[in-house]
Amino acid sequence: MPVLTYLWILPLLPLLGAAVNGIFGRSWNKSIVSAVSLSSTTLAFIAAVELVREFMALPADQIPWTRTYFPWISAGGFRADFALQVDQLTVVMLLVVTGVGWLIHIYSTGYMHDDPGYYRFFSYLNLFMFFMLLLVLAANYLVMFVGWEGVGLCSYLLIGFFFLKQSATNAGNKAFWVNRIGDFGFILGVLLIFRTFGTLDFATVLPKAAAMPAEPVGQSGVLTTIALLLFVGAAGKSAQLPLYVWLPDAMEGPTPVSALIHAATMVTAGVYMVARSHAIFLNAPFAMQVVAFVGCVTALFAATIGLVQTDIKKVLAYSTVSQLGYMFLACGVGAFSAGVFHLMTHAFFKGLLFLAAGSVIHAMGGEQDMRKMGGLRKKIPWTFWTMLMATLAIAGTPGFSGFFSKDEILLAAQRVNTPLWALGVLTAGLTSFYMFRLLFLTFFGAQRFDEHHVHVHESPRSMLMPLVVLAILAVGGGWMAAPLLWGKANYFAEFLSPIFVANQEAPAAAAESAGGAGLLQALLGAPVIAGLVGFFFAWWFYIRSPETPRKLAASLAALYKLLYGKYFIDELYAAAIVRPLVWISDNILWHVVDEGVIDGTVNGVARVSRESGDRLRQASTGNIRTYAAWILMGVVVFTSLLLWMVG
Amino acid sequence: MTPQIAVFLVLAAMAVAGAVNLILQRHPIHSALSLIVVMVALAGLYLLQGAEFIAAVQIIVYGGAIMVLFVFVIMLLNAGEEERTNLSRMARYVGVPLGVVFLLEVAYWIGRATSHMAQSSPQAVSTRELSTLLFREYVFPFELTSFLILIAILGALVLARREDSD
Amino acid sequence: MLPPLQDLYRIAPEIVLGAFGMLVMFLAPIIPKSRHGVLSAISLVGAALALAATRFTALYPGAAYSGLFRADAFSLFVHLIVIGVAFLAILGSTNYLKREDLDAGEFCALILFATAGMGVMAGAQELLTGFIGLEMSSIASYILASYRREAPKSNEAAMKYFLLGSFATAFFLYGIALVYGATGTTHLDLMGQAGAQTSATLLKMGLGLIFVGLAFKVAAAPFQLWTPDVYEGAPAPVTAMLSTGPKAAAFALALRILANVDAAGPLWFWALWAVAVMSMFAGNLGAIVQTNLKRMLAYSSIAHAGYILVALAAAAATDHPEAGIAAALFYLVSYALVKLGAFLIVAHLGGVGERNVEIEDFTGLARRQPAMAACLSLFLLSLLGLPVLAGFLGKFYVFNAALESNLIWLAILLALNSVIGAYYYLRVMVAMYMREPSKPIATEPVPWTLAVVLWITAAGTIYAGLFPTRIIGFAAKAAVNMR
Amino acid sequence: MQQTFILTVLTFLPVAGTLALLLLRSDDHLWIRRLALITAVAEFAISLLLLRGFEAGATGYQFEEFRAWIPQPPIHYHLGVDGLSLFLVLLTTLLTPLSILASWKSIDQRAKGFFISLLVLETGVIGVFVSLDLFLFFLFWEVMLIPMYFLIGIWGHERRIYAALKFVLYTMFGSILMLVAILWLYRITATAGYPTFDVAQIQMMLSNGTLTMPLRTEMLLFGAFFLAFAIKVPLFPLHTWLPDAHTEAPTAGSVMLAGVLLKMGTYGMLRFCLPLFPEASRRFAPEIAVLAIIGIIYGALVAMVQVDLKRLVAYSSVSHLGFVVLGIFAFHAISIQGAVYQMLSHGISTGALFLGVGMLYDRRHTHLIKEFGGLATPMPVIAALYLFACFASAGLPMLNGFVGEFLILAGTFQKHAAWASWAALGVIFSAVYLLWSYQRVFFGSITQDKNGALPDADWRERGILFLMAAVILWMGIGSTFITRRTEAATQTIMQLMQRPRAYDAGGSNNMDHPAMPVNGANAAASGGVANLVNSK
Amino acid sequence: MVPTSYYLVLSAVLFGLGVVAFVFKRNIITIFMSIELMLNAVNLAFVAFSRALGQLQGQVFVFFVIVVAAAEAAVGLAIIIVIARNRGTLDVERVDSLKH
Repeated sequence: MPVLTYLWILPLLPLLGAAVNGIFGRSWNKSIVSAVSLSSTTLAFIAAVELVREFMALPADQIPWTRTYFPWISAGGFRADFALQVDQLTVVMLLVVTGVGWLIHIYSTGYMHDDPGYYRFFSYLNLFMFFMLLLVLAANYLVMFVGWEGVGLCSYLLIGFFFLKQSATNAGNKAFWVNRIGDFGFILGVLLIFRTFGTLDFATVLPKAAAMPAEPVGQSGVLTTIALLLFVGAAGKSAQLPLYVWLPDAMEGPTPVSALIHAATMVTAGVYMVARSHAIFLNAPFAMQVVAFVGCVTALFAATIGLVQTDIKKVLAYSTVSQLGYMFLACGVGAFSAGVFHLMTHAFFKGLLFLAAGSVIHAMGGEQDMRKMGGLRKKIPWTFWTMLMATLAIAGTPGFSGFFSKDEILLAAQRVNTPLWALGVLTAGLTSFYMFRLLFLTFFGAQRFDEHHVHVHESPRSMLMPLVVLAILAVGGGWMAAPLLWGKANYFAEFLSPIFVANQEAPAAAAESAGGAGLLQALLGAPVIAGLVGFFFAWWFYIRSPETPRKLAASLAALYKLLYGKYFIDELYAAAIVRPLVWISDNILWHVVDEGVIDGTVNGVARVSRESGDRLRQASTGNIRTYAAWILMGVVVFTSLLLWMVG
Repeated sequence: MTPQIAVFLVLAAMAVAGAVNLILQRHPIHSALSLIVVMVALAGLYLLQGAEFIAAVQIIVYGGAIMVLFVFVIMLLNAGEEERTNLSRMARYVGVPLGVVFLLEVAYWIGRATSHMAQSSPQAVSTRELSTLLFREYVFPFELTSFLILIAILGALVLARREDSD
Repeated sequence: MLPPLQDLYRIAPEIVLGAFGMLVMFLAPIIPKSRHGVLSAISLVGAALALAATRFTALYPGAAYSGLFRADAFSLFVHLIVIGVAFLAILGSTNYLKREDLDAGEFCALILFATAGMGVMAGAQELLTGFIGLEMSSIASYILASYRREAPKSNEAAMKYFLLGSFATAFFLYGIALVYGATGTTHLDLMGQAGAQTSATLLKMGLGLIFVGLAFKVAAAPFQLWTPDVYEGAPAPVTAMLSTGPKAAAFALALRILANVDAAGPLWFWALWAVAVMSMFAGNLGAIVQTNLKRMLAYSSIAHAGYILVALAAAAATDHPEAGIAAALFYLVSYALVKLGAFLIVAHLGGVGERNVEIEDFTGLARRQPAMAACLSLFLLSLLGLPVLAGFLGKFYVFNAALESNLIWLAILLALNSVIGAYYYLRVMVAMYMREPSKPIATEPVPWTLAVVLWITAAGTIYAGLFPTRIIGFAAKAAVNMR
Repeated sequence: MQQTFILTVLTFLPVAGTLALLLLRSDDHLWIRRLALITAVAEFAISLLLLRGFEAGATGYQFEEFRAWIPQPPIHYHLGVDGLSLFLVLLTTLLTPLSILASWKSIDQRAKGFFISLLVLETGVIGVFVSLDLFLFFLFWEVMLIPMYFLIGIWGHERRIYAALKFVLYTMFGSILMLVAILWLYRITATAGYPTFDVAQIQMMLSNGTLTMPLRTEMLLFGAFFLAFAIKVPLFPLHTWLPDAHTEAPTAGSVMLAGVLLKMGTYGMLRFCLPLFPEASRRFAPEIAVLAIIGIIYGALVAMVQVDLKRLVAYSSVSHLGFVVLGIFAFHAISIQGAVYQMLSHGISTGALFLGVGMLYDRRHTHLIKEFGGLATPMPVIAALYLFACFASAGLPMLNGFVGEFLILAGTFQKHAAWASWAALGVIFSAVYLLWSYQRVFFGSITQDKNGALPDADWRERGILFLMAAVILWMGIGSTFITRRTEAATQTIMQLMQRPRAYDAGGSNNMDHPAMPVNGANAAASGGVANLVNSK
Repeated sequence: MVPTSYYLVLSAVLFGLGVVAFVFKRNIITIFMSIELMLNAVNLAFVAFSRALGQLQGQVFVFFVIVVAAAEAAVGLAIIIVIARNRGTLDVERVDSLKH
């Protein structure tokens, strides 16, 4: 079992690639750089596949398979080892990360071909792979946090990849900062875990947490606190309300980055973390409610913004936020495996969407505004067809991967909380609308660009191959969870069942309500219908009568403006938090408190000393009679004191 | 009132008047003369207490030598009337009142503290006894005073010498 | 009837100093002015012999001249300070005198006489003897202060010093008279025993006035106002001597009284406390605003008088004054070394007529004369109380004494004052090291005599700072054997 | 115990180097630099021997040297290291050669004085860390001020004189009160019959109850010690000397100042405040923690809005050192370990930042952020490594800053969750100010022509930065190498903190077993002087 | 018999007048004379105490004081002459170039 035994190989491969490219890549030509980078990811993917093979053969009592390498931090009773572990959840994530990562690496060789920072890009990308693998392989919260922060770092680096652009570096900073706010919660959660359980190892913490009594809603217990704190971290990383603001801006990065990091893998780390900590969450029902609520509201909220955006990547970004909301909704209602499943399918279709969008942008020579596209269907057929597959998948078309995962989530939501379900369905309709809007605006209708200036061309094969592979996955990837519909085993859920063993209420509930199969069908139908409605409106608005949207926008000007302005959340944050903070720091803390009060006191003491010194020296008038008077004063005072006071 | 007290009072009045006059006179030569009056009065008081030798020294050294020196210097420097400058407010408004306070305070306390002191009768002290004491017990300071005089001479030499003397 | 021979041994240093003073005085008119170096050399020999003669006092400790004078470890210690100061002052001023075209003969003679007077003060066991010693040193000092007689500032300094000094002396003397009236004696040891016939009021007032006289001499506030004027106006080598020797002697006399007269401790304690605090603040705050280095150092010596007075207060506050006395003695040594060196450097760098004594004139000294700058920095840092230098240990012992007597507030005030002091000492270093000179100043080569003095003082400062054992041990011994 | 001299050698080797430097002609800059570097490197090599000989896990001091120095009051030349000081010494010996290298070209005026000051500074700092006698400690503590004063005042920038004076006076204000406290403590030991300045001995006497003091006294003494250390750290609101000193100091000065001098304050707290005055420490801990937390957040916020890059890093030090103080006064083994670690890692990462800023200064002679912009294009290597240092400073896991911060937070959280939560806010802000300034300096297009042609790091600079990066990474991953060695010292501090309250009467029955042979142990409190005379 | 306290009070008064004169007068010579007045007052006190205590020492002290006064006078007048020469004034308030 070479890979399981030498588990460190898996993260090390991309790290090596990153290091080699980072140090030497500047002077190498691009083919060597891409060879290094690709070979490291390819090997990582192969290793991951081999790992899965080996893992399948492991006896159940050896799962999770843990490898401890060296004590990383150890002081005064605290100990965190550098340890990796593999279990079913890890395996799923590993495949997603290495697989999608690998494809996107291939895609990037084409996409980034003309960029002068080629080596840098691949170095960062490989580094990202390393941290992402560390994140999913971690055997304790601290190593997980390493990956967690590491991917944040890479996200920062890659968003700001075009560092000559002010907006790109702004976006990078914003991403890192907002993530840090999340990390604040995460770190506190980890600290509380340590305080509660005395360790950070999953293998100890999670069973202990599971063994603790569930904390009733309305009574804040330690698990609830932990869960909420962890969720703050997750919300930061996975762009949930109110910390989602960085993700749309993150589209400043190169498109493969958006695909890999800001759609397929990194942003799902929050979901992964919540799923990983499910034992804690399950015993904290209030936290579960919060997660579900936040997820659901985020899903709807982001979808409404996505309705009116004109930047092709922005639409996808808000869509990502929305879909992540679904995943949290799943976790919040206890359907962790459904959440993870949606995570996986989302990685396929959203990755594909971004890559395809990248292909479109590539074809349009960098143009991202959909209003300046149109009619591209014929010119870039491969892109169109793959993108269509992805759109169908995300819209929840029956048979496509998104259908299975989304419906499973909504099903679970319905069991717990009907309003959430309703909102989910509504979101599904909105999703369908904006995705088809995107497709129609881009590929259908009249060409709204000047062909003399823009030479539209299909992307090179290195970019198309990943599109095709992902399209296949987007279409077929859902079937492994499909059979639940027909009463058979859900392979995916079953595979993960050892992990979420504490979470068997959901299937149990399913069994209970098996009688109401008709109701079930009806419920499952709802999202499909919503999707159709969305499709219809999109068709109506953008194919049938393209004038309608403008009229509608005019008649609902306020709402349109609100949505187009993304609810002005960024502006709100800027006005309510950022600018006051900077203003206070600058004008109050620095200039008033620091320079005025504290330094003023210090300099004031100096000035008082100087001035009293000046006074004192005025006593020294040079006139001897004055001096005599002073002496006399001393004499009188001392003799009087001696005579009257002392003795 | 015994005659001694009467003499004392006369001499004391003389001394005080001289001292006050010293202050009030504006020409230094007048002040010097007032001071001589004080000294003479004091010499009388010494006699009254039987300190004949001291009285003699007082007249000879103080009145005769030191004050002559003063007068000589005043004449030499042609010192005129004191100017009425009052540059030191400190001295005028603090110093002088404090001086008066000091005077009263010391006089009061000393008067109070010594009122019980024994009144030994005035017995003439023989100069012999005095010189025995001076040259036996106090020979060391006595020798030191010779150095003091030497220093004074040296000082006068150094300071008053004209620049073109060498 | 001659006094026993031992008595002569006990005043051997004074005899040597007086004899050489007279010798130089008589030789001065004979030897042509161009060869006045010889006179300095003879005076140096005299000072050196006087230092050697202190050995006699060590060999024959005890009271001399019917108890008027006392040779003991304490007087030996102070003798070593004042004679050492004289030696270094004479050596360090030879070039100055030549430069300023002043007679070396009288100068040296006066220093030797003054030193003899200080020696008498150090050993005085009787108030009047102390008074005569005080007058010897004072009158010589008045003359020395006016030694650049054509310089108006020098005369003015002398006049102020003379008039105020005499004024204070009169108080001192009146105090002696009252103490005499109160106790019937002027012998310190007898005074300590005198009990019955003591008139409390007279004694209090007398000791109070004596205190005033001594406080004036050591330049303690509020009797300090003369100090900056005199130190500024007097020729710099004289200032070097004035700020060290007479001060040490006056402190010695104060310590004698404190150690011997039981009544003095409790009576003086509050006065010492208040005067110490006032001196520290007056000196340090006043020094901050000075632009003239000489004047600044004068203010600093007021502050240092305050520090030593803290030690005195510590001695006065307890029945075991040894720690305080030892601290004061150690401090005097460290202070004398440093102040002497600093003023002599000023004397040299001031140039002809002492025109360049503003702090401004020291800008860029580190470039022009790095060794001088380093030396002056060393002295300033010692005054500041930086460890490894004598000044630090001086302060350390003073702190220790103050705390031993539970004078915590005084210690804290002293601490605060050290910080204020640091400011102006460092300002001089700023000028020397960190600023560019504002006007061109000619560099004079350092004469070897001054170099020797600076080497001695600098080395002494470091030695006393690193290995204080012998000095503090000696000081402790002196403190113990005082009565 | 085997008598070694390694600590003496380590302490005074730089001074020996300066003596050699004095012999060189002052315009022979090349050899002055070389000699200084050789001295510093040799020093570092010797300090590695120290590391090799150090016995991890052993309690007490190692490499002890003990000699009588001044008999009255009894002062000893007592040196020794434990885990606490070991790495601080190493940090010093590491940063000094780097500072010398960093000054290789930028100091072309009065180079001799500069390197002499730097080496004397090293002696002072090492002396502080290895002294086990309070007097000796204070001596080094004060001595180190002067070279730093010169470094800032002579080779600094525009307002250097103001900054230098402010630095010295601020520090002196605190330390002189500490001197009073040291002496007071000595009086207490003398009253107890065992007059001594020896830290180890006082600790022992306190722990076995030989020495007792009233709570009021303890609190006053604590206050005096703490004030001195808090100024040095610097703790809010005593920090305002720091931005000025840092901004005006030359690169080497800033590196040494931030790298090691600030640690003297926190070291003092650990070495003296906690073990000597545990009860007072406990009583004041909440107030101190609040100040530390204010410092963390306040420092970060003020750093955020700075327009001067060096000032920004300076304020970040206020923030980071706030963490250390918080960790110390949380009184938890983990947080104290974290504090020790954070001291070291702050030295490295902030040192690296200052080195980077210094390189920018060498090229443009300004620290103002607005003068830069887009520097990543002409100088990618410096940009990359500076970013690395930024992330280290921001506490990214697997880099050094994280370990310390996390341990501090973890330990503090065990006892005071609220403190830790507030402090953790600093994690957010540190990312804000560091990355924002980085963006303005290095990212974007070049806005000023002068910046376009700036050369990238040369080999010397690369060496410095890569070395720092390597240390950063190593400390981020191999933290147990250090924590294993600091563990015992931390435990000792915790134990000393636990001692029975000395003023609970009845604790002083251990008089038969004085802690250690004391010179003149039977000297009575006030008869000390007399005793000395008799012994002569 | 004249009580000792009379002499002493007189001495105190004279001393005090000397003090007042020192502060009040402006001519350097007169100021110096006020010092002589103070010394005389001290002498009176010494003699009075000497008589009261039945000792001779007090008178010896007076002798010394007179010698000291003489020495002071010599030096003081020399200084005054130098001042007058260099400044042309004896007003003490005009001799104030050293200040602050």
